[in-house]
Amino acid sequence: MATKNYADAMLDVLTTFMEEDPHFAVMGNEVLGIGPEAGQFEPFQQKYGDRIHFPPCSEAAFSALAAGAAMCGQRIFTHLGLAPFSYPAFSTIASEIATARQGSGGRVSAPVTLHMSHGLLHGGASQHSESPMGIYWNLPGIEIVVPWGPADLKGLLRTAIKSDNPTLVITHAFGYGTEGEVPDEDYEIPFGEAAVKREGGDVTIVACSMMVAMSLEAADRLAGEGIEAEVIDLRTLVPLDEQTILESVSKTGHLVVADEGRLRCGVASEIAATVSERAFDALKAPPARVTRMDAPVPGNQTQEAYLSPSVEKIVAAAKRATRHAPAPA
Amino acid sequence: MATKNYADAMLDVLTTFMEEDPHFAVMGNEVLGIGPEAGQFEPFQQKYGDRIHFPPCSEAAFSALAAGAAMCGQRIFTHLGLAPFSYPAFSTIASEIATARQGSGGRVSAPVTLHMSHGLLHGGASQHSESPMGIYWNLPGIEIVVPWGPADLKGLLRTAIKSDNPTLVITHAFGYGTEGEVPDEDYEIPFGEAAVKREGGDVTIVACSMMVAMSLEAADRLAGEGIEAEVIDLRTLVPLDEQTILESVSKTGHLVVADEGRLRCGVASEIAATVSERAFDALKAPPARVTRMDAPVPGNQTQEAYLSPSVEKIVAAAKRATRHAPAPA
Amino acid sequence: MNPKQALETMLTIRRFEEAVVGLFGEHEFMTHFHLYIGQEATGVALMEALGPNDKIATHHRNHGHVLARGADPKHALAEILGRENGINRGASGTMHMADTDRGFLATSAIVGGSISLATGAAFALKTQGGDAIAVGLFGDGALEEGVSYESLNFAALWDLPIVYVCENNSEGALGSAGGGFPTSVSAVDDLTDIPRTFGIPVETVDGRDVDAVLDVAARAVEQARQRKGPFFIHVATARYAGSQPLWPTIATGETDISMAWDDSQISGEHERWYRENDPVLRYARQLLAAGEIDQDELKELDRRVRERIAEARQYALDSPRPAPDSALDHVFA
Amino acid sequence: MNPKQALETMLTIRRFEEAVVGLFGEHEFMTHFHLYIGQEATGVALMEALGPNDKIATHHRNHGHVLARGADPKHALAEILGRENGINRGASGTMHMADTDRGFLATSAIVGGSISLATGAAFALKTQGGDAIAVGLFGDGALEEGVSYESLNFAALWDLPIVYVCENNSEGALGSAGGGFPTSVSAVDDLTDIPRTFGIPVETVDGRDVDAVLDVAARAVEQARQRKGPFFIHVATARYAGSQPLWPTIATGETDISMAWDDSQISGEHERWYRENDPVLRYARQLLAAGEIDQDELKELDRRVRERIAEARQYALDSPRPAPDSALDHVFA
Ligand SMILES: Cc1ncc(C[n+]2csc(CCOP(=O)(O)OP(=O)(O)O)c2C)c(N)n1
Ligand SMILES: Cc1ncc(C[n+]2csc(CCOP(=O)(O)OP(=O)(O)O)c2C)c(N)n1
Ligand SMILES: [Mg+2]
Ligand SMILES: [Mg+2]
Repeated sequence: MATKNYADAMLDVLTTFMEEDPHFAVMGNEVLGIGPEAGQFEPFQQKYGDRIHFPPCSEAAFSALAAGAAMCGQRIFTHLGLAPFSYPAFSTIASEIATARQGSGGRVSAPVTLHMSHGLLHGGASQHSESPMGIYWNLPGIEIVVPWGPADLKGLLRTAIKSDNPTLVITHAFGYGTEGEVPDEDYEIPFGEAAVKREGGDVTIVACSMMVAMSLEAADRLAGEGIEAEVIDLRTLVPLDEQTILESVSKTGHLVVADEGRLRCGVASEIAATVSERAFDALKAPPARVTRMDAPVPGNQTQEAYLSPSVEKIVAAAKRATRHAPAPA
Repeated sequence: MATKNYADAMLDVLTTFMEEDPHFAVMGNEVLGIGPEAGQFEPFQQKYGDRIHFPPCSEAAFSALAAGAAMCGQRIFTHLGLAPFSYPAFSTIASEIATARQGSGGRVSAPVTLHMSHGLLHGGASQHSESPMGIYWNLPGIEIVVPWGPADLKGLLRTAIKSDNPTLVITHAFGYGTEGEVPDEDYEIPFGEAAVKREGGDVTIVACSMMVAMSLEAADRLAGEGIEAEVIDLRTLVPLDEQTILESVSKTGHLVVADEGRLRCGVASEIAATVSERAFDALKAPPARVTRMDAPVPGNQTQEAYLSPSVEKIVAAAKRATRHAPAPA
Repeated sequence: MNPKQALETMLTIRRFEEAVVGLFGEHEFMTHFHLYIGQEATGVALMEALGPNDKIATHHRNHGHVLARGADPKHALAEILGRENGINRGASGTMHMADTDRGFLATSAIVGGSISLATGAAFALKTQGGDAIAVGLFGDGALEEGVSYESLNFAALWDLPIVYVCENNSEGALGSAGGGFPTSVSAVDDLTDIPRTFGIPVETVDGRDVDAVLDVAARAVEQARQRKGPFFIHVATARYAGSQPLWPTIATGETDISMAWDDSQISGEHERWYRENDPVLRYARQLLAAGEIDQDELKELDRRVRERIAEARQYALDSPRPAPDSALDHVFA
Repeated sequence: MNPKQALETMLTIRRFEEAVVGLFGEHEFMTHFHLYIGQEATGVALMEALGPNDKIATHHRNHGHVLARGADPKHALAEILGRENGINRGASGTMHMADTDRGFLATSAIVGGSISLATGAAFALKTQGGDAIAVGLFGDGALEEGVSYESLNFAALWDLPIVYVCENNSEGALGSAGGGFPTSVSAVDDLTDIPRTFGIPVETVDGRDVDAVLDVAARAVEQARQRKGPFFIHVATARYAGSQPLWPTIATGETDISMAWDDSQISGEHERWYRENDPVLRYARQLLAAGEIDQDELKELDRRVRERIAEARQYALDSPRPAPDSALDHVFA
């Protein structure tokens, strides 16, 4: 075990594949973002430069290039940059990558790993601040990984690259520097297994990516007020671990979903709908969604903060839920 | 009043704008689809040919072209073709059109009208069969119109083109030929007003586009079994008429949402989540989602039928909902 | 290339497409579809130039490519009818036939899809070593999609072993403005200027001429095999009259092979087609003139092809449909 | 063009950018940003060539464009600091400044955004009659996005009244592979081949030379005004050292205007920049040599500009932030 950040964890995984697979390649620009961690890429580049490719600013084509290569059995870790830069590639992702296997009766597969960074960027404005999980989750055929913490990232990323399915790995743009204890050896975390990051009996808080950290902080505050929150980190949206969520809600009877994406048709809506459908009788209060508000994000920190989900908003939602007085039967 | 199909209704509206506004233009290929109604375009083209533009197969650029023109005050009805052909334009729609106004402090606006056809096409396969409402609803800044019936289409389309906001009009690819009584004069149907297409006290069925027709048929069958369904046609997703939905559910206590889009993060999930959040105490049973199953659609009618929402599935869901025995308190 | 065999494959494609239109007319399938009629020479010559390990990505007009590469017409027809024993278990239908056993990578009906995916295949084949190459087949319309320019840039930048084959069938097309099937709308007068801009060698060839296509294809493939970078073949064909409208027809009637030696009934609206543009009749005449084949052999060859397609048709119609719930079988591995 | 005024605007842009870097260093704003240093001659000359009704779409490197078009530095700085009385009420920040009063259509930070939106503006201006034209400002990197090729095709096909201005600042850039800010990665050796392929007239001009840029811009604008179709200006500039890394710096130090007449302190790593590439010093030297301005006037001009920027800086810092809930004010009309 050593203390590592996301960037270390990613490089651990990429290095192993470079060593394991002589054809493994990395494609993308600013793979480790544009923050202080960007510098960590250099030694890796020095060592494996011939299999690290810096594409032109052509997301539609280089995601298709990665997909076509994957169809020929080559594994390419492909970094699209910030989530909005994946939108020029949307047709490639939605119409080619997601549909290749099913559309060919299982004969074609495009097991590409696409990585992108999401999240609100302290004034970065709408064209740099997307959290597109809801949009991509509406496209079956792609596994979606939304990790939090370098240890989970390391295990999930390895599973993603090894997967025979196309995989979207969406990490937070501000996550690269996040540190944690990370095992030195290689390991895989299976998809479809949510992690209960904190146990509690009063309310279930479901989150992914950076909202996991906010939810844990909210849980601490709630504990101070005598409310024990159970915090579930989804880790992967596709496949979704419904069981862990439903079991927790049947225990707590209350659900709060925290997501950095937008409200309408977002992750929070999906979890709230699924729980309402599948654990209706267990719910003692309305499910609560704490998300980014439905507006394009202005390039302004004051306004951005107003639109953003926050620890305070999660705490307030959890309190409202646990205090809900059911209508007299 | 006269009996008209979608194509007639669209041409009524486009003709009025051609006459009202000397700069109004229509851009797109196969504006009336590739079915028998395509022929109805010809006289319109004859008359207004100089303002009807057939773009190259460049969706990203021609949607941006329409947006840039709209920013200069020109109204252009822009037909993107089938919904999957809007995906190459996704960056234009998500990062330029949806964000223009908010990102400029209200100084820029791109009131373009984008039209696309959605739906399952009897074996048309995934690359031609998208129902992308959920994906676009996650992009605030765009009004979304999902009409059913030529009379509604006529009134909503006029409102859309007149709107000072970007508007996405998503009609069913098989809808062009659908007939109904349509007033001859011009009229506008305000956005954000759902229509109760059938009244009933036992269960609320919320739907849009072609699922409205299926829901009405389902309601008839349910009536035969003594279940009175109220059918709500959303008409617009953005703005959403929450009030009409919530009022109906507080009356019926049961909700079924029927949507041709996919389950995860789709329209049905959003409606189910909203109702669970806002009308929790009124719900006597779990909300039920009847949607396209989460798989890319194979180019095969047998498999497609299996994946598709249907009258039978709506009926079954409504029965399950109304028969739900609440857990003993 | 065995000329008789090439002619037989071309005629097989032709009769196959005639059968497809018939089956559509009989409502055996309901989706939009696209005919390879008029372009048979390209598919046959190109596949002749390829090796067994080469990878191919093609597009919505793929029937001829799949057959020219050796797929059995009965599996292709079964696929179009959505049957269990079709090339893709009935899941791809007419627009997405991807015969992976024959090196088909993927078949995309999204304009710009095949050119971009093929570029990725070339990237993998270069990385993996060996001498296999990638082929991207697409229409002139694909050069309107931005992703195609992006893809050419990659191929040129990274010296990818790929042969781009642009089948330009715009000559005589109506296009959307004309109420017909969409066709190229480009300000670039000579489409070969596009690959040239990226420094990719390019040649235009007459798509009605089997030998001409084979000649350029062989050189293009060789260059890619030798890892000397990409090559772009611009194939010019006259558009088949039956592919002018939004929905295909057999506008020129079922092909009458006797037109190859008997001039007498060639007349009317489509006279030019029969005389100059029909690649099958052209090649048949050429082989007759060269004494490579005689009338009786030609009739016999035609009979054999008709019989094969008739059997394929019956096979397809008799084939079972997939189980409905197999719709979920291949969403994930 | 009034040379002194042009020089003053160029220097205003320079001092503005120096102030921006300072404010970032003081954590007055936290987002990624982009400097126009080294490209001042282009913005100033281009805006000189435009009329009041012309429409402009620009991109992430927009500060100089907005200032050259006449925006008040204090409103621009207030915008970058996210203040209520900024050009866009503090909502656009550094990357999206859209001064609609001065004809700015939209400012997109998505590579390929401005070129495609500007093409639409040209479409509208043509339809609406009159003689206003559209201008699309973008970097060399935009020619890697497919949408740019698609847009050029539209402009050529429909003879749109637009001037494309590609500011190529790749010379001396590190690029992503070099660990620096991304730069052009294209197989097209001469980027002017791209518009040429679509039949769009194009010229390359030295972006350090105000007069040269003005000359070509005036002709390009005139052609578009006369409705003779689009024009493409390829502006070549040396990349400013401070724009090589991922985050901008004032690598060459705060501009010392005395370098325009006093050689003695010009030396070291950036000697070439001071002598040849800095458009501001170049133009100052040119005006001095031509006797258009003398040292004292130049010092006075510099003092005036410093003072104006200092005031703008204070104005921005003193300006109120928008109300948090104004975040929802402009989602819809
Ligand atoms: C992205 C996208 N836009 C539009 C379409 C609709 N479409 C289907 S075929 C076609 C024309 C293609 O022309 P070309 O590429 O020359 O192929 P051809 O049919 O002429 O062989 C178009 C526009 C599509 N399939 N994909
Ligand atoms: C679609 C998209 N992909 C990637 C990026 C990230 N990005 C920001 S600036 C830039 C380089 C742009 O270079 P250029 O267009 O030449 O402008 P310059 O900064 O050199 O003036 C890139 C790739 C982006 N903004 N948009
Ligand atoms: Mg074509
Ligand atoms: Mg540049």
